[in-house]
Amino acid sequence: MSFLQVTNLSARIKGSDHRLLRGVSLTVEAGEVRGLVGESGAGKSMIGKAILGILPRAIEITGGSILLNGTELLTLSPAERRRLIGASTALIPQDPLTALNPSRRIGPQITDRLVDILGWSRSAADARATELLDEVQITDPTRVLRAYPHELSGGMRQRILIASAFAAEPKLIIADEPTTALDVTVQKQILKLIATMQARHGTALLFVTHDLGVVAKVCQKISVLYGGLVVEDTTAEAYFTGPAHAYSRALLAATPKYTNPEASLLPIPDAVIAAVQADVDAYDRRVP
Amino acid sequence: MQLLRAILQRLLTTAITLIGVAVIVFVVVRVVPGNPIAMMLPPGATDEDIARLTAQYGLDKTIPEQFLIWARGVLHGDFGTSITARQPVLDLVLGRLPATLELSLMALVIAVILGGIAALTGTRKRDTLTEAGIDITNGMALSIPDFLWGLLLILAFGVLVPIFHISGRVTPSLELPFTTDFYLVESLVRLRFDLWLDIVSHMFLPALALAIPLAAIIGQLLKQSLKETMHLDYVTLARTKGYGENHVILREALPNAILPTLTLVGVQFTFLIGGTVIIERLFSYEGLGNMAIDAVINRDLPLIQGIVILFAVIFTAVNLVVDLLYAVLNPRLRHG
Amino acid sequence: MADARALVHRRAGLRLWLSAGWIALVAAAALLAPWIAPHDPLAQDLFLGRLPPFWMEGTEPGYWLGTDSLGRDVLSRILHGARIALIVAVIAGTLTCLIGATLGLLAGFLRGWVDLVISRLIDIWMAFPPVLFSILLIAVLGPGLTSIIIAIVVIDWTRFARVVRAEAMAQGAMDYVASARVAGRTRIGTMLREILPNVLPTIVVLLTLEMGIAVIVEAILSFVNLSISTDDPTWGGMIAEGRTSVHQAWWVLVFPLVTLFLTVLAFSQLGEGLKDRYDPVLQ
Amino acid sequence: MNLNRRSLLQSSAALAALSVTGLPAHAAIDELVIAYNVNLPSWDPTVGPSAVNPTIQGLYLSVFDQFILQQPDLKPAPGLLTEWGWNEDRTKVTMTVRDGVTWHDGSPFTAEDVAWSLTRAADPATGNPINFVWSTLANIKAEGNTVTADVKQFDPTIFKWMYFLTGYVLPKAYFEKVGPEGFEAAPIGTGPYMVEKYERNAFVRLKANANYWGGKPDFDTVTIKFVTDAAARVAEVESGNSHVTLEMPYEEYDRLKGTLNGIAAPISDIGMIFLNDIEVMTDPNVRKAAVWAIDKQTIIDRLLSGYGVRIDTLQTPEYEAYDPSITVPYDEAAAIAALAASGYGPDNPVKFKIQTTKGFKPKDYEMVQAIVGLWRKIGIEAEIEVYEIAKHYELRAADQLAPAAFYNWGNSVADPTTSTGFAMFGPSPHSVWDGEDLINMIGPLWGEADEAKRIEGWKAVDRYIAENALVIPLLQYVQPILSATGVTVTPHASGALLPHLMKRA
Repeated sequence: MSFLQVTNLSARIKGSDHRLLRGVSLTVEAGEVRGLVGESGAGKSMIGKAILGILPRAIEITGGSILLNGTELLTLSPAERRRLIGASTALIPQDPLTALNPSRRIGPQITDRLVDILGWSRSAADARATELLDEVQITDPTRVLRAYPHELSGGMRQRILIASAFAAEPKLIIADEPTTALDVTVQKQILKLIATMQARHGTALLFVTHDLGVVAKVCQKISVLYGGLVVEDTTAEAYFTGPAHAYSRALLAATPKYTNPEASLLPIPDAVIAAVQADVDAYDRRVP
Repeated sequence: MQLLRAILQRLLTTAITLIGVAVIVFVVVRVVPGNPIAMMLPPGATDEDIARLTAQYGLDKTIPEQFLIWARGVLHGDFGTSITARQPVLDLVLGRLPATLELSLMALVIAVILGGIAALTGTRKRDTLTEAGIDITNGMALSIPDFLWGLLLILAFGVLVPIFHISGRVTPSLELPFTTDFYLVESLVRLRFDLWLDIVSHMFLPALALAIPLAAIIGQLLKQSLKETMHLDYVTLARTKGYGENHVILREALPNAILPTLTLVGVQFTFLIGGTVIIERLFSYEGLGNMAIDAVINRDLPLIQGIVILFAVIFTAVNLVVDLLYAVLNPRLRHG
Repeated sequence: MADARALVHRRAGLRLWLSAGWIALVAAAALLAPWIAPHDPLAQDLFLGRLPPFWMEGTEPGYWLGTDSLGRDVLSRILHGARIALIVAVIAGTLTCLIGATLGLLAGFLRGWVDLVISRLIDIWMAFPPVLFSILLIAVLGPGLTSIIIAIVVIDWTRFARVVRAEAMAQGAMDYVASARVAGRTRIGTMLREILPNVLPTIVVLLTLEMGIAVIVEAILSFVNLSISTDDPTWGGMIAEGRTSVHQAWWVLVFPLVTLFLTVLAFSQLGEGLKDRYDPVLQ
Repeated sequence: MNLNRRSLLQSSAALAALSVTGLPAHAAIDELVIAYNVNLPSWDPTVGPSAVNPTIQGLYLSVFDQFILQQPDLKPAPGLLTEWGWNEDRTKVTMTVRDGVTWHDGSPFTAEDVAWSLTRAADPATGNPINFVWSTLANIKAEGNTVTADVKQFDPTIFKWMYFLTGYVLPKAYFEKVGPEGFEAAPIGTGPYMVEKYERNAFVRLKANANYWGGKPDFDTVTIKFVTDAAARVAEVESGNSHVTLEMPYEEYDRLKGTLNGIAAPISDIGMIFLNDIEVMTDPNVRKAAVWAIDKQTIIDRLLSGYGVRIDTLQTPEYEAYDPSITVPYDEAAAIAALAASGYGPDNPVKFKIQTTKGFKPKDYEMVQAIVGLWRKIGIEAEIEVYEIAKHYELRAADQLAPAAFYNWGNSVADPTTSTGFAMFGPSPHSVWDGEDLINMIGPLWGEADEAKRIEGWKAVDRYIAENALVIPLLQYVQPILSATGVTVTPHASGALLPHLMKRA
């Protein structure tokens, strides 16, 4: 039984028939990293938000199920669901510049979950925080813990957010495009950091990104998304040697390779777009 | 060093403001028709009586001359003598100041509480009927001027359901062991809760009348700022940590939503203090405002001047406090 | 995500239509008052004093909302009062807006000593207790419609100046302004063509709010017995007069009070509605 | 059991924390609370603007005694002076001083105090506004219990001023010891009440003067709260916060006089319209039409709920020179005819401005609106201009009042000089009408020694004024007083509300 099991998850904008997720199914095994790729607007981060229960108010889930370690999240009461998510999952947000509360010091923003939700003692939580900051290679953790977010660089803040995510040893972490907002030089380090920590802590990781280069390096499994529809669910090697779906191939071709940067980028041909759009329409006809 | 320069610069601007106010009110008050001398003319007075009295009050000199005399006096702490009360203006005005300050601060506390509750509930129940209800009440509170609220409160709690006092500041028959004029504060300091209760029951209705418009403004501004903050990432992150909606609003959103509303509330608070002129008159509350109306009716020029300048000092002080609060509360500036 | 904002627009729409509707009603009353008013607002008949509204007994036909202590028809006075209320609201509001916004724009955009002088002027004006200052001003100018308008303008222009100055400063710092300057535009040209359009929505919102405030100030001044001197009926004046006999003839106070309240509410909600619809932040 | 609504609601009030001690609800009121309508600016009754303000004389009369006592019907009676009078040829005055009287601080009251008070009032430097009267006396001396003075310039009303504005006796020793500021902070007099505590703009607490020469007043402690707003005053008595209040709208008086005690007695204060001999007012037809067109009784009945006495001259029935035979008819037809004689009418109305205060006297503005309404029917277009009382005094002193100006005129000594005299005598800064004929009629009366001849003279002046419509007297005001059932109030015709005239019911 995989740690996270999403089956047939559908969602739309309240009071309209504009569908955002079309029967999405995917699994993440304990200790495994699954990449969730697709162009922006494909609905990939929507899935992460649905799992964590932080969908915007105007969007409603119309069907499907989300099993976290065997518990069905969608039928839990909001309070129970909140506690479960808080205790056993974590989010690595996209933009470190806005994901930290500007009027609170860094320390409490790491330890608050441990003390308030998990009932740790203050001293244990503080010790844990310092330990984590070392792990994310932050020098002088005591100063950083007392500092305010605006005093730190984007890279530093993302390291802190990663530390905060791993603080409670969650079983599942959802990384929502964690490197997109960072400049290129820092992206590689952060990517490496996430990978090493994931391996060391054995946390299941759902990695949402539109950058296939990232996926290649970190993920074992990949789901490709278009218009809220999972068009391909395969392993990393299978994907990079010869993906089954035309859209996945086009996507791969459109991504610059580190190996030969001069290769010209091939835009996704219209025919492929039409084909994948046909799959979406087929789904809509099939499912009322 | 930079902080010192800022303070000096601030003092300079405040000085200019106060001088400006003094000059303007000095001229306006002298240009106003109905000079005090005519007020004092007895039935049989003759022209030299008029001349003698005018000279006695120094009103025969030109306005610039009078201003210089007055300004020189101010430098020695003498703001002139009140014509009607025949006492130094400074003592009269400082004697009444604590009453107005206490009333204004009590009104501010009520406004912050009411406005805060309205904003937090409005945010918690946003996009529902409750929020629409709160918007309408805020709109209503703003559309009725504070003196009409005063009238309604007198009718409601003074006559129909007489549970609050409707005039004065304290029950005259009580023995007040106070040394300062800050009754409310001193009654607490002396742990005299019986007196404190009596004073509060006198001040509650006028303070409420003053507070309602400000509460509506706080309610609207804070709700607006809170709702904008609720969309930010760190609030969403807090939800993933397992915190409930109320905790998220109070711990994550509120501290950051207060800042933008602070400056506007500061300005509105000065309007509230200005409003005491009518509310104190309505409730016969012996503060600066009440005395101001008598001063204008009787054309007590030195007293009017003293009162307006003291109001100006209060306003500049309030703006100063608001700016300091803004710097202290805003982490970015704190280490600036 | 577009629909979430649609929800906001629909509710704002309702608020917009209701307030605009009421203001249109008041404007119509103001324009057509002489023709639709059942009686001459000034006509007195001491023997018809304090007639109750039509649904209560002891009233006379034709006096729908009853009469005041001088036997004047309350409904006609409210209709004619609408005229003065709108005059005060529109003229005082616009004048305050023009003066305040211009000074604010100049200060915010030109900066330098212009900003210094105007900011000091704003500080000085903000330091006056508004009600006390207007009482003094009315005493100098003598009661009357023009002095009320002058008093409102003299006191409230700082509200516009402060907001527009801040907005102009913020806009001024934006790149599009720098590019316009690079394109050889004169400073004033830049200000008018670049800054003004962006500051306009805030000005419009403030203008509607200011109109509401102007009506309230007139009510406050009539409470202090300083409002219009002549017989012309104003809502504030009617409220002040009705206050003394509230137990005997509550309608003399209540009807103008409700009209005043609805009109001011309409102006403030119109301002909010416009802000929701045009305010860039919520867009 | 005088269990008023207040205490009933207090016990059941949900907000126990904010419940109000308020007023003890048991029957006897041992501490009287009065809601007064004006603030008391200063305690010295002989100097400054408050000395000539009639509305606060009531406060002074509770603490200080006047030279001569004025009874509630305005008639004089022995006060600190038991006898007073001129000598044969009116060149000297002698006054005998009451003995056995003490000041509030226990020191004895002597003739020296009377002499000192008169000398101080006569000295221009003191700033006594009625100096022009007191300065007619010179070298004032006290011997034993009599005080004598030379009459520099005969003034028939000198003794009347001794129970009118600034006619108060102050403590010589105490005043010189503590000086004006000291006196202001802790005033003492010989009056029925002593000042225990004074809080500016708020209240004054009075303690009964046990050895007052006129007998100890009924209530031991009296608190006078300054409540300037009429609606608030009504709410005070209605809610039981205060026991007595005055000057509330007549409609409220009618409403509450059932449940509370109500007294509405005429006082020495009249409402009138000054006529300035400028513009159209020089035409007698216009003046007469204006006077005849005013239905004074209907205005009183409809606007003031009938509380007011119609008057046709500046004298009221209580005044000495009152002549009931001088009447002015309400005759709309005659008014129209008079206007027609000067070529005016509803289609060609005569136009002039009328000034009035608003809210200074009860329904002042509404009365002028009603009069303007009546005038509009016969062809007078009067434009109303509201001004403040301060501006009225200034315009009147500079003789720049509009052709018509509403004003009230207090005169609690009931003497014709202080009503028709100062109001109509051209040279006086208080009059507006400058007709030579009137000046010549009034001139000799100032110094007229023969009292009967003087009164007849003033009656002739009043008749002349009425016939030529030189002023428009309207009404004598009636002062409404409301008091709790436990208190009976004896009103004073001067309009002063005096705690020592209040008895337990």
